[in-house]
Amino acid sequence: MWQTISDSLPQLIAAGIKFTIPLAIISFIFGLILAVITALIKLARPKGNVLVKAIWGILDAIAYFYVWLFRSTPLLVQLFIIFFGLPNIGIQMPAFTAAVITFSLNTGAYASENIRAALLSIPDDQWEAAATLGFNTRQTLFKIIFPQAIRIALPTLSNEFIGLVKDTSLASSITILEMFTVSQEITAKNYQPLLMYCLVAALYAVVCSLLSILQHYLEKHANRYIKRGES
Amino acid sequence: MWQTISDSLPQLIAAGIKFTIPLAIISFIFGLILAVITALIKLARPKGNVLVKAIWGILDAIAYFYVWLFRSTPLLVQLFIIFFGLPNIGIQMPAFTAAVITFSLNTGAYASENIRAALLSIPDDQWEAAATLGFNTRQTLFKIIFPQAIRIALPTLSNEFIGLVKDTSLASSITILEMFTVSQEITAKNYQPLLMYCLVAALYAVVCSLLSILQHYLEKHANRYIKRGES
Amino acid sequence: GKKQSADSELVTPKTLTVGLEGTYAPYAYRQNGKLQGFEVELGQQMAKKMGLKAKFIPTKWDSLIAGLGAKKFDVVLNNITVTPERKKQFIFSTPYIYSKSALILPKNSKITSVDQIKGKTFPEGTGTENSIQAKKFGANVIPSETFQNTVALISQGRAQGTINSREAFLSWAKDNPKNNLKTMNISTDKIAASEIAAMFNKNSPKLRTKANKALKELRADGTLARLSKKYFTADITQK
Amino acid sequence: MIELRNVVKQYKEKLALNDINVTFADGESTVIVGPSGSGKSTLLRSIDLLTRPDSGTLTIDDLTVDFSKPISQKETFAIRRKSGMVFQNWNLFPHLTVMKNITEAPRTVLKQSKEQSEQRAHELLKMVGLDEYADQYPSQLSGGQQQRISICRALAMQPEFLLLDEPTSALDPELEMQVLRILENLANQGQAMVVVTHNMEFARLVAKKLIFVEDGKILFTGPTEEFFNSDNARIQTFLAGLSLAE
Amino acid sequence: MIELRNVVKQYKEKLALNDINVTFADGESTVIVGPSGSGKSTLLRSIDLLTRPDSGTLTIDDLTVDFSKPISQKETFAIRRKSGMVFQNWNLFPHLTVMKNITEAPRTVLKQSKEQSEQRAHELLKMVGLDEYADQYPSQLSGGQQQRISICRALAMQPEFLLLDEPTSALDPELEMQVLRILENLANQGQAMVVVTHNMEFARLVAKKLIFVEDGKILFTGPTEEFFNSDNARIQTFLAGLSLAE
Ligand SMILES: Nc1ncnc2c1ncn2[C@@H]1O[C@H](COP(=O)(O)OP(=O)(O)OP(=O)(O)O)[C@@H](O)[C@H]1O
Ligand SMILES: Nc1ncnc2c1ncn2[C@@H]1O[C@H](COP(=O)(O)OP(=O)(O)OP(=O)(O)O)[C@@H](O)[C@H]1O
Ligand SMILES: [Mg+2]
Ligand SMILES: [Mg+2]
Repeated sequence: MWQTISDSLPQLIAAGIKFTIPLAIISFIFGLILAVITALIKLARPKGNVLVKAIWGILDAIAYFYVWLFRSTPLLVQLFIIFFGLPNIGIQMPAFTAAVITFSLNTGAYASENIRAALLSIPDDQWEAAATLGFNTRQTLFKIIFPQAIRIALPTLSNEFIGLVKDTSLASSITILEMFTVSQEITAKNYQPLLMYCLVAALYAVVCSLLSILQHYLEKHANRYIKRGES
Repeated sequence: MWQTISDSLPQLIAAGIKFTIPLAIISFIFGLILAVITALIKLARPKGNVLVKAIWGILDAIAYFYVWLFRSTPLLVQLFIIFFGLPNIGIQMPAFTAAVITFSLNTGAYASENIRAALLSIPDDQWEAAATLGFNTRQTLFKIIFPQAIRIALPTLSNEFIGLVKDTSLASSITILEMFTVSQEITAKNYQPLLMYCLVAALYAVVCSLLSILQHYLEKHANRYIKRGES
Repeated sequence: GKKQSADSELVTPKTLTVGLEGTYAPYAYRQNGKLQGFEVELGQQMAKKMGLKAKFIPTKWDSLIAGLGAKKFDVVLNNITVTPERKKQFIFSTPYIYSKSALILPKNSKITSVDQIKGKTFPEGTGTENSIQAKKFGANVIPSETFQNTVALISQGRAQGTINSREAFLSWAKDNPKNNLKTMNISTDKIAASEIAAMFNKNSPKLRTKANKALKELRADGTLARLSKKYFTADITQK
Repeated sequence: MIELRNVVKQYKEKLALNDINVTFADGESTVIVGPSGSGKSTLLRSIDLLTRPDSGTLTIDDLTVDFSKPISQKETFAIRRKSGMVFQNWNLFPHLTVMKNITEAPRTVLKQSKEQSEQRAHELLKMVGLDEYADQYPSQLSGGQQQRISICRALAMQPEFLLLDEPTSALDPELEMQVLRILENLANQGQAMVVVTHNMEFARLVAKKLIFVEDGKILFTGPTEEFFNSDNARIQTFLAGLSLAE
Repeated sequence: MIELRNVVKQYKEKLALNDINVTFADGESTVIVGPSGSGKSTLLRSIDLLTRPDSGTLTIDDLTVDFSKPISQKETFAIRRKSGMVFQNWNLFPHLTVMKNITEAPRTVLKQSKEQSEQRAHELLKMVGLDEYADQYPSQLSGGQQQRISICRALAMQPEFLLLDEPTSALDPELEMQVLRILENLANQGQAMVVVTHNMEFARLVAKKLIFVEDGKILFTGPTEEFFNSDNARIQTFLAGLSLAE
């Protein structure tokens, strides 16, 4: 058993470093950007003439459809359609690109709801206080609202990220040699699937636990201005 | 194309009704019960002598380990270990049972965090108000705290449930003929993977959307005692 | 005496529980709501000869291996090639297919021999014999879960070919006449014909013996050849 | 009669109650005043065992508990039966209607029948002028109305002592007056009350007895009149701090 | 000078401002009083464009906006430069230190240098007696301290008019007094203020001018003295409602 573990561990870790981790990180960054844009589209109610309102209405509908679509279908199916399906209509891309796009879109859809909730949880008072001091919308968002919303969204976003790390195992279905696929390849030779699964589970657990610890420190930092409850 | 759809739709729906839906519902109910117990263990700080505290400390450690374990490993791996791994130590069960157990444990771990957060969000004031009126802990929990916590937890629990419905697609790996597997079997002969995947995606989207609508009404009911924001 | 002890090795009494993927035509697939294919019918006939009823459990490749180890199935019929490595873990029946590997390539491919696949992207099922061979000849192997994914990748020009079973390709080509792929035999001195056999748990030797007897009868009475012609249009059950 | 003897409560860094000795007579209303953080809430909450002091004893009628020893569940419930607490932020149960807020405890704890508890609730609601709101949820009422409901909720348990911790400090002056008038009526009807308040007018007009707390110690206890006419320097500074006039 | 002419604000079911006409003079402090829900906040917030009335005009010095027409961003910012708002719950920015709370707007909006804005902030903090708290976060301070910081924050923008909406009603009487004393000083130094308050003592002692609002209408506007001595029946009822004595 130790032989098997010491033989396969380096390969698994290599796959993790080469695919699983970069896939998760890149997708998360794009997903976050997408999520913030989507959340803002959903929340903003711009004043203006009919045309502005019509354009906004369309953007709004797109945002709702996008979030609905990606939240109500399995990720596996999304991966498959984007990688194997889109070429049928002439859009073809390498597996890694397809994976990044799918995971980004999926994360973006989920995270946009978290970010929306976080933005909504900042009381209107803060907007009013900024307005009376003369801040414009952009200044208010970047100086007052986002810094507070990050604190609120941090726990759920961290969970999204940890979930994303685990979900990368699905990329195996679109020809990506991530950790999980590698373990299957090894299994095909040594016929010890259970041991390999446990090994993979342990690796994921290590990564996820490290991320949880990181999350803990980030939250501690984000909460620095909140008064601790008296013991 | 319509031929393919009308041929395969009944089979897919049958698989959904026979496996996907019951698996999701049963697992969710058990998961919820588990989640409430886990959340209470994590939250309660019983007063008493050293023995009571020691026992509670152990329960507490188990609860933390359980939640950590099931949140930091991929669901696929959990399914596999419970179905194929446990027989190695003499615990054998049918695939459906194994699926229910895995999904319940997984849901329980995630939902316990939601329920814990919901319970924590009920202000201590409510506990104090109940205490001064002479309620004991059990009465306070059931008459005062749970009814309010449900309202808070409802959105996240609904999302857990919708997620669970989609995750049942993973049960294919432990020999359960759920919707997704059936679609793959059909694809093996009709060679129209994209169409089949879209069909499955559409079915999931329908189920998830129906659940979202249900969620909307439940939330409306749960919020009946909250004042609407003035327009 | 002997009959009873073979039955005692069964997962479910009076039933031959067969594990397979069910996603590989013409070996096993679903059509008109029913599981069909060469290996499905073979399983039924084998069970009949053994005085049992066949029950099929479709699952993923990984799970087939784990499931046989964990006694979830009696036998796996999944186009499995007998290899020395597998023999260390499992026991096999006498072969029921002698499969010659073929190259499946785009029609305009310039590859003419398996020696030229070095550095080319080849999708292959994870852990399959095909995958091992492709690697041996220096192809850049990427994992592909099903035959239809493999074909899609080559058709879309994202892979340059695959080593696979000629029969599977012909079956696919029959259903997809407007394809842009071709097949090319690989001579057996490059890749020996693989022996496809039923795979059993090491603790089921009596069951294996009984299955061998059933296979022998099916071969003798012409059933094997008939099934092969039905599904593969040729008899590939002979050496 | 409530009696606290040698009560001490130490928070991590703060001695909140420093050897408190005090008696509250039956049927009498007492007001507790003092600067912010002086220990008023801690004192009041100790009577209902919401805060657990470190040592000293609490006697209500024939019941005595020693804070330095474990207190059983039974004792806790017996003590709490004697008093009812009204909180600064009223703490109504948001998920229950006004009626249910009032009847839930009598039914659950005292095992009263639905009819009996609702009849009593209607009487109480009439007394505070809110009978028509019985089927509303708390969130549909103003702060002053909610505080009046919370007084009904406490009274429905027929406590000997009503304990109120700054019952009007979250209210507008107008709403404050509505609540204070109800408390004035209750006091006149002989309901024993202990009220922590910052409203000196209320203290002067309603309470027979006044307790002045500072830094966890009782600096004055006696008739209200005496307090306002005291020539104690500390008391005079305290009263001056509540007025803008120099 | 601020001038509101024929200002009307209709909420769905409530006419919050019903043809308001009023002028606030430079350097003078005015107090707005009235029952709950009478429209005091709506009136005050209209001056800062936090609430947008349906019609009427607002003139501050040489700037005039007509509420029935679209108001450009530029106009909005120009109007807001003239006044600064202090809220009932102070609304400090919780994620910024006291110093940053005060300097953020001067630096972002007025493009002041770090040194310049911090120097001014220290002056203001000294004025309210909180200079030593510059590096703390708001949550580490008491309500009264936070409200004093929020006054500094508004003053750092050097507004002609300081608008305050019940600045002390979320505070204990002692803390209330600390804040009111600072406002009294500011008034004496000639800072123009418009204060919505329920504290009649403050109104009486500090404000030159008093406005009494009821049901969205101005029922009284004039010297503060005159209001307290008025024999108008409605005003007398209002004053009586704020006192427990019958
Ligand atoms: N749970 C607690 N943990 C630590 N210290 C506490 C706790 N509760 C109260 N204190 C401290 O004990 C002292 C007395 O608090 P208490 O609430 O009794 O004062 P108070 O007189 O009611 O003040 P206020 O007028 O502000 O309500 C204060 O210094 C307070 O900070
Ligand atoms: N956003 C809103 N939507 C609907 N109605 C509102 C809104 N804001 C205020 N109102 C209504 O307008 C009226 C005036 O409100 P306003 O807040 O100006 O009163 P106020 O005099 O400040 O009262 P208070 O003393 O309680 O602060 C009230 O009846 C109130 O219910
Ligand atoms: Mg207190
Ligand atoms: Mg107001």
